[in-house]
Amino acid sequence: MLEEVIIAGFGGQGVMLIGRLLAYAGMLEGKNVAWMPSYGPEMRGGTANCTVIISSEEIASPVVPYPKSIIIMNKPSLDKFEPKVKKEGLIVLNDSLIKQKINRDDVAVVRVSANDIADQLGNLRIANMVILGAYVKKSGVVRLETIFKALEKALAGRNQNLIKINKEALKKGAELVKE
Amino acid sequence: MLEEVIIAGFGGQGVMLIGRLLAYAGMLEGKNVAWMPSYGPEMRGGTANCTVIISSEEIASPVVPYPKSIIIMNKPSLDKFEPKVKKEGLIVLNDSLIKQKINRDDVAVVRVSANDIADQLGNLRIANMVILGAYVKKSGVVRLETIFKALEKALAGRNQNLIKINKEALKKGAELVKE
Amino acid sequence: MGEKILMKGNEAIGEAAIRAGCRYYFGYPITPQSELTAYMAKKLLKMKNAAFIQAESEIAAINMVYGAAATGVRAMTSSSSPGISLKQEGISYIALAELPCVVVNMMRGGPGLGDIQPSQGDYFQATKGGGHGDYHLIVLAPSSVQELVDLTMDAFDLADKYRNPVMILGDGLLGQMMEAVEFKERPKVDLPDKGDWIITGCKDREPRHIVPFDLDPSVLEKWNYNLGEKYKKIKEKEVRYEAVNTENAELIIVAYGTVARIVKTVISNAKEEGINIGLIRPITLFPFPEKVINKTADNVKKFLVVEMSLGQMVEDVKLSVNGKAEVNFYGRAGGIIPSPEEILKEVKKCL
Amino acid sequence: MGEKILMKGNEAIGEAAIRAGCRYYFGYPITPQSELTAYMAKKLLKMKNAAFIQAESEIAAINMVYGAAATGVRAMTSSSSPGISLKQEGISYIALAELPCVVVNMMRGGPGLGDIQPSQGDYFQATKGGGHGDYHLIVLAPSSVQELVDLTMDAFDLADKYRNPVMILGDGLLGQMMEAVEFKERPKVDLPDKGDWIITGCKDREPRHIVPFDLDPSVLEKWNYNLGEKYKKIKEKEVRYEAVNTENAELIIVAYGTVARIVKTVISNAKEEGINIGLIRPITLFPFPEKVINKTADNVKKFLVVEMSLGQMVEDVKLSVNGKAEVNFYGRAGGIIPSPEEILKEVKKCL
Amino acid sequence: MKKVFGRPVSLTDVPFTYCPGCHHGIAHRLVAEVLDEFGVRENTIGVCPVGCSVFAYLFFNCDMVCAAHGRAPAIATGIKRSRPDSIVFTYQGDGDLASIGTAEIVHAANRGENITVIFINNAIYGMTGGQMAPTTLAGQITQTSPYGRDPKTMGYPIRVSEMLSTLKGATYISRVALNKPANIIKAKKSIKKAFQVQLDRKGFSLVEILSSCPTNWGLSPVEASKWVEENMIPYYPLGEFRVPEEVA
Amino acid sequence: MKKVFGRPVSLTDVPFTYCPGCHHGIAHRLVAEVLDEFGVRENTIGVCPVGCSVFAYLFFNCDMVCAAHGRAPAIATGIKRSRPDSIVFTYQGDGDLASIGTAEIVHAANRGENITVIFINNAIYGMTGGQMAPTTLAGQITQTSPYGRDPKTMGYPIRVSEMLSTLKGATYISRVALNKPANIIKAKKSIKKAFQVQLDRKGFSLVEILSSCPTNWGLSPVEASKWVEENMIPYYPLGEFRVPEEVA
Amino acid sequence: MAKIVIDEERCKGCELCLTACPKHIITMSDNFNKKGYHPAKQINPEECSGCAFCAITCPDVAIEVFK
Amino acid sequence: MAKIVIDEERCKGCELCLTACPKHIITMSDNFNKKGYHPAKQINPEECSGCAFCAITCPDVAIEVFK
Ligand SMILES: Cc1ncc(C[n+]2csc(CCOP(=O)(O)OP(=O)(O)O)c2C)c(N)n1
Ligand SMILES: Cc1ncc(C[n+]2csc(CCOP(=O)(O)OP(=O)(O)O)c2C)c(N)n1
Ligand code: SF4
Ligand code: SF4
Ligand code: SF4
Ligand code: SF4
Ligand code: SF4
Ligand code: SF4
Ligand SMILES: [Mg+2]
Ligand SMILES: [Mg+2]
Repeated sequence: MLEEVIIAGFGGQGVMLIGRLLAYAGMLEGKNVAWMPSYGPEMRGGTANCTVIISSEEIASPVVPYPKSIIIMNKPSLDKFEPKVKKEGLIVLNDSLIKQKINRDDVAVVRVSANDIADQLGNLRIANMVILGAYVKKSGVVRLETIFKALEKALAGRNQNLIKINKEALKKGAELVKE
Repeated sequence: MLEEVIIAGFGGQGVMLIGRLLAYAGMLEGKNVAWMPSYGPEMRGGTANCTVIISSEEIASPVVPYPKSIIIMNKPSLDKFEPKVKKEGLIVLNDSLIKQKINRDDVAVVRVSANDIADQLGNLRIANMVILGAYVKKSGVVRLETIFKALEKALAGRNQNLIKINKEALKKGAELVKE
Repeated sequence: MGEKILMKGNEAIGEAAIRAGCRYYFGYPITPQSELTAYMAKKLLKMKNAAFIQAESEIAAINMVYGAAATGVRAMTSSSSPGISLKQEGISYIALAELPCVVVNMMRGGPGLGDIQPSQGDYFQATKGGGHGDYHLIVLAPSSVQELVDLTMDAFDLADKYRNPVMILGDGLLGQMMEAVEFKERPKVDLPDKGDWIITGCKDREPRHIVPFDLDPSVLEKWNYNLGEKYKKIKEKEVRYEAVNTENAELIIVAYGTVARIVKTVISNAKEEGINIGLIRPITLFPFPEKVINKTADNVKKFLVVEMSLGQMVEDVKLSVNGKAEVNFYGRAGGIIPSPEEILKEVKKCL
Repeated sequence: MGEKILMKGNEAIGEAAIRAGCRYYFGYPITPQSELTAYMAKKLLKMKNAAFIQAESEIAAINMVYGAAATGVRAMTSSSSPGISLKQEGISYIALAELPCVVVNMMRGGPGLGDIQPSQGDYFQATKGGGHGDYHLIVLAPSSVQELVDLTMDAFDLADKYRNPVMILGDGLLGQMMEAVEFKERPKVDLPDKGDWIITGCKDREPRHIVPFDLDPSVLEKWNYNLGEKYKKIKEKEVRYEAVNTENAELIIVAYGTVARIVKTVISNAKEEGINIGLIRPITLFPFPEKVINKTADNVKKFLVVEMSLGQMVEDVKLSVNGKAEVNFYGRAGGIIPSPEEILKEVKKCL
Repeated sequence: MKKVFGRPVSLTDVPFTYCPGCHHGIAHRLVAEVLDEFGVRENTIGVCPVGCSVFAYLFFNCDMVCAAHGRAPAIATGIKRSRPDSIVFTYQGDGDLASIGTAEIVHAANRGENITVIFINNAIYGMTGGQMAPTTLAGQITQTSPYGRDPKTMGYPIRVSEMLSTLKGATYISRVALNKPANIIKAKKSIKKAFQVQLDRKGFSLVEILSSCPTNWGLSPVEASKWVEENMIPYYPLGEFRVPEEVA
Repeated sequence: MKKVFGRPVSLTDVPFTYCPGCHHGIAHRLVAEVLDEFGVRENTIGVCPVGCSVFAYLFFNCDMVCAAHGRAPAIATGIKRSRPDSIVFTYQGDGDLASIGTAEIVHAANRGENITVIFINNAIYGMTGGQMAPTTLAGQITQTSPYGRDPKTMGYPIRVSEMLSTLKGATYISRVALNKPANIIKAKKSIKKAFQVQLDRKGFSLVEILSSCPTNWGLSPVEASKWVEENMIPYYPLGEFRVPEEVA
Repeated sequence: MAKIVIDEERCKGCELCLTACPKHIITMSDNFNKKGYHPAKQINPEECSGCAFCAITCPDVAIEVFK
Repeated sequence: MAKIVIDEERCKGCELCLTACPKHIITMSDNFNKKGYHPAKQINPEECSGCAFCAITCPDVAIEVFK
């Protein structure tokens, strides 16, 4: 198996973190993984994105011009990456901030009101977890439980409450995706 | 014609200057010339030397491991360069400071009491001119008058007396050499 | 050990260095390697008999390495392209002083301030000697985070073995990306004892000097010849490369580091189109895997060198091939990473 | 003009630069080129619209050159090996900024502090790019004081013509020796007007920027490709070399600078012994006289490269010959000048 | 009604790329206003550093050159010596000026180069993501002082203005802050004096500007301005350290 | 009779390569005497600069490393950090320390590196044949100030001790001279204090030594010593600029 | 009589003008601008003295003042 | 009673000891040493106080003092 996903959004939306969690989970499930950020001062205020590759084979090129999936947290990122998704690919997007229609009819689309749900859960900063939950469920690339494990590792030593609410958000996101 | 001469002595003895005068004179007589100093901190207190090449042809290598002539102002320099003079070459040395015998019998030797003569002329610092005069006369590589011209150029703007006494020394040196 | 950890390349270098016994790090921040500096700060500032200094400049940093290495400890500095240029004088000193140390260059787009994207524009500088005089670094070119780890550890051993500075030549992509890495138990290596040359105070022995000059050129020449002998030995013993699918290939791509990874994708894409190509990936850039390339050129008549530069390693490939086969070049510059698609197109042009 | 003057090489460079219109010199003392710095002090400090600064370091000096060149004046710096290493970052900036200037390197024995005797150990640094990124200097290699004069003047023209830094690559011997030189009347050369890029204050026009970076790698790549195009043009148009006795030679020596002079003695000594050898002397090291060497290799099957290094230019000769002939090497290192005798011995070994 | 405050002509229209609340923007505007007021924009050449203000060339509406990290004073020297009638200024951060560029600033000041230096002291390396600067306060946490700057091993924060004031060639040296309107008004006056010194050909002038970096300090812009007041100003006293008689 | 003055053990037997009358030799001896008196020769690592004293490794009877020009403080830092119990000193000229090595000395001082710096201010570049140093006096003629140092374009001579004394990390800073016995005795005391500071792990110490260069000043050794008295000391006041309480 | 004009698209919502205004008549808008910031806005404009403290404090030169 | 010993071969004839001696009992020899310098020599040794001013001034550590 080979999954190549790009995760993109504004600077503070936590796209790097969910990319890392995803990669980490892939690793925990015994896959080869690579996580590759965009970097540089453009991050400042602008948009940020990262690429995650999960594969049962050795990962050759870590640069993914045409991803299979994209997880999109804001509008400029959608404009940038929508045309690049491979045929039969997947777009998971943050419905709370992106109102526009998807022009592609050759891809699956999942719209998640991530901000709104996060808000309901009491913490706007976990919108990223909501959308990750949805993506994980839809793509099936790793199990949600493995993401939990990854989360526990990543937040080890932090407030237990924080871990709890993050898991909550992941679950909520996953639940939104119809089987 | 091709003359390759190394001029060597203590730091303050003016060997660089007479080398330059010689080269300059060669140039005035329409020859190709090169002047090449030893350089570096070894000059300090130690010995200094320069190589002068005067040639009717283009000068190829400016490095002269085996000179045709040497002009020697002190003992360490003699030790260093005596063995290197070419067969049938010329050694002009400062008899005032070097008492030792020359071991070579395949070269011409001119001994000049340069310091003593300079002292007589009233200026120890012109010992170098005395020995240059002797060398020029003996080797015939340039004319003494051309050295005078070179001297005038080199000391242009300086005290006329200085030029005069230098010329005096050159002449004295030349006179010592038997025809 | 044995456990897999997900790590950024830059941090993996740091961890590998520490596990290799490096306790002395001197650096100056620059993108895209700053995480390495930060990692060393985080770790070394908590350790005993260790030092982390953010130096006032890259020049100070390399000279601090010089000082520390002279006392026999494992010392390291890192930077990216412009900062590495500033270290050239210091590197040249260290090379003549024959001090073991590790210098990391996570290359970015140049020349000048350039940009901060991955590049391979410093190949010449690393392999031919960006500083003055006749000297060489041992240059290692990792192409994955795991290899960053392994080669960093090797780097310290090689440095000690040959008393020579070793450069890890990576790029922004390798530094920034995360992959799973394992810090393997390493077999003990026999390394020469440093006791007979390090500077520790002259108790119970004659004073020692580390003096990278001698105004007598005949002495300096002898030192140079000794260096030359050392490089010859390194060339004989330390060449490393990876060969992929080189048998019966119609064309061999030569590429290192990040580009070599991409070429692996190209090889499988090509295979799907029925094109059989291979890869020789130099892992040591100095010593360069000259012999294997030369030998391969007996059978394969076409080479394509791909670099993230306007063409630098291609010269070493040509020198290795020595006219026996056609050597083509494809390069992207200024921080652009070539895509598998464009490389395949280039391959087809050559065939 | 027309008159012959006896001058030290270092001073001759200074005088030539001033006659070429250079009024801005920034340098830092180092043996064996300090006479050049002193000469510029003596002359420029007495001139109007001129500046001499003994900079606080070689780094400051090259950056002062950067600033001055940006305003359109002819500017120069000079140093010797270790000091040139320190200038590498600045040179890389100037190369991308495409500012014309002249950098003199009177090479000495390396690596490290080395010694102060003549050497050619910085060939790689000069020609392959000691700094980071893909760039090239135009590198001129004089072999007499007269040529120091002529090439220094040419250097400023070439710099302006291509908006590229030009390096005069001499050595301690050329700098220290005196020969008779003539400052010839030079034909006027047509040089591009600088009016459209220099930084002078934006009166009556839009502001201009000299900015050797662009964080967008696609822009930076374009700049790199433009540089590449420029270098191609330079390679086509500006190659210079001297060929001596290359017809019917049994062997061709390739040598530059000081060594080439010595080789001329070797040629005549060899002739006396009935050995017929020739010399190709690259005058431009970048662009390298690749074609003539390649063509010569059709007829002559033996080459001997002689350098005052452990072997650097020999790589360019091999690349030029491309396997068509045997390329041998003889080098002395650390500041030792090879004698005609030993070179002839080497020639005989090859035959 | 007429406009009593607007965008100076010496700024381009390009929006700043600085983070929200970053004082770099205020400093830019003050310099631009001074150029406007002296009417010298068209005769000015600025040198930007490597640091967050590497993009200053996009914002200043005059000829600009980008320097290598730390070398702006040397480049400005080259420019000024070849164009003594141009107004030349550098704009440098504390990493640029007080760390890698120490030699260049000390010697430009000492030579009395007739240039003006705008020195942004924000106690951090902004551009590269928050490493320790020579001016980082004792105890301050940064990427490279993760347990707080320990003066014992990392040194005390350098007071650059005081250090440079020991040099005879430095004609005008002052330290100002931008954390509140009163200080901003004083800062402007000081910058104006600095350029006046240059216009009068009196030598080297430098204004050290205490400045915020909300992003890398991990504070909101308002908190960051407060941090300048409460932590920086006590350690870095404001005022003029060297003044030529006629300007004083 | 017993020997009351002789060659210190911390000097080798090798005759100095310095010119006749050059004060470098006196400075060497004083440092060696101090090492003897503290009994630390066998635990000392010296760093020599590039300059006339590049040969110091031949003369000091202890482990020595030769630095790149100006970088001795950085090298000493690398040594001291990896061997905090060793005594580490640098020996540097004014070109080395105050020109190309400005950044390194400022930051070593500021970090409070626990090393001792012996700084030979002879107002000239000795090794390279007499070019202007940052400390060359106004009006002084050198190879690169052939018409005399003009402070307007070349700057005033830098008072390094005063400049470094503005740095909190600098624990002990003094200026001494070697032109007459009384001053030599004081110089020795000062050098001893400097090493004492290091032995006590109190931080950075530096002794600036006004020193002669008869060769490049074009004076006899006796005249040169007089020149130090008449020209250098008036501009470079002797004394202690920073003293830790306990050593004062 | 005085007036300020805030360029909403230049504003980065840093709130420095808000703390600078002696009359406390600047607040943050609930809307986002194109860059995703909540821009500043003036309330009770009639109280504005035209002192320009807001404008001189704005790092993004987003405020003009008229009098 | 005091005594000094001058190592003639180390001496470079700089004359600094001569000016340093409060008793004016050092002068320069007419002989050359091997390096070509006129070395210093003591006259009237009985006047020597052993103050060692000569020795501490000697840049070449050529003087030993006994007391
Ligand atoms: C030679 C070199 N070293 C390091 C860097 C990386 N670098 C870029 S900006 C910077 C420091 C920025 O800090 P500062 O000067 O304080 O400016 P700020 O961003 O805080 O305004 C560094 C280290 C570089 N570009 N070049
Ligand atoms: C990078 C570099 N630049 C320049 C030099 C040449 N150089 C050698 S010593 C020296 C200056 C010596 O002067 P100083 O430091 O005052 O020592 P002194 O000889 O006066 O004791 C210089 C410029 C060098 N060796 N390396
Ligand atoms: S990183 Fe700091 S200094 Fe840089 S723009 Fe942002 S707030 Fe300003
Ligand atoms: S040149 Fe000057 S500093 Fe150097 S040894 Fe001679 S007198 Fe001393
Ligand atoms: S001009 Fe003054 S009163 Fe009016 S909004 Fe701005 S700060 Fe407030
Ligand atoms: S100060 Fe400027 S940028 Fe900040 S909130 Fe006010 S108007 Fe917006
Ligand atoms: S010890 Fe004193 S009195 Fe005796 S010779 Fe020396 S200086 Fe003169
Ligand atoms: S001071 Fe020393 S070197 Fe100088 S003359 Fe006296 S004994 Fe000789
Ligand atoms: Mg900063
Ligand atoms: Mg000096």
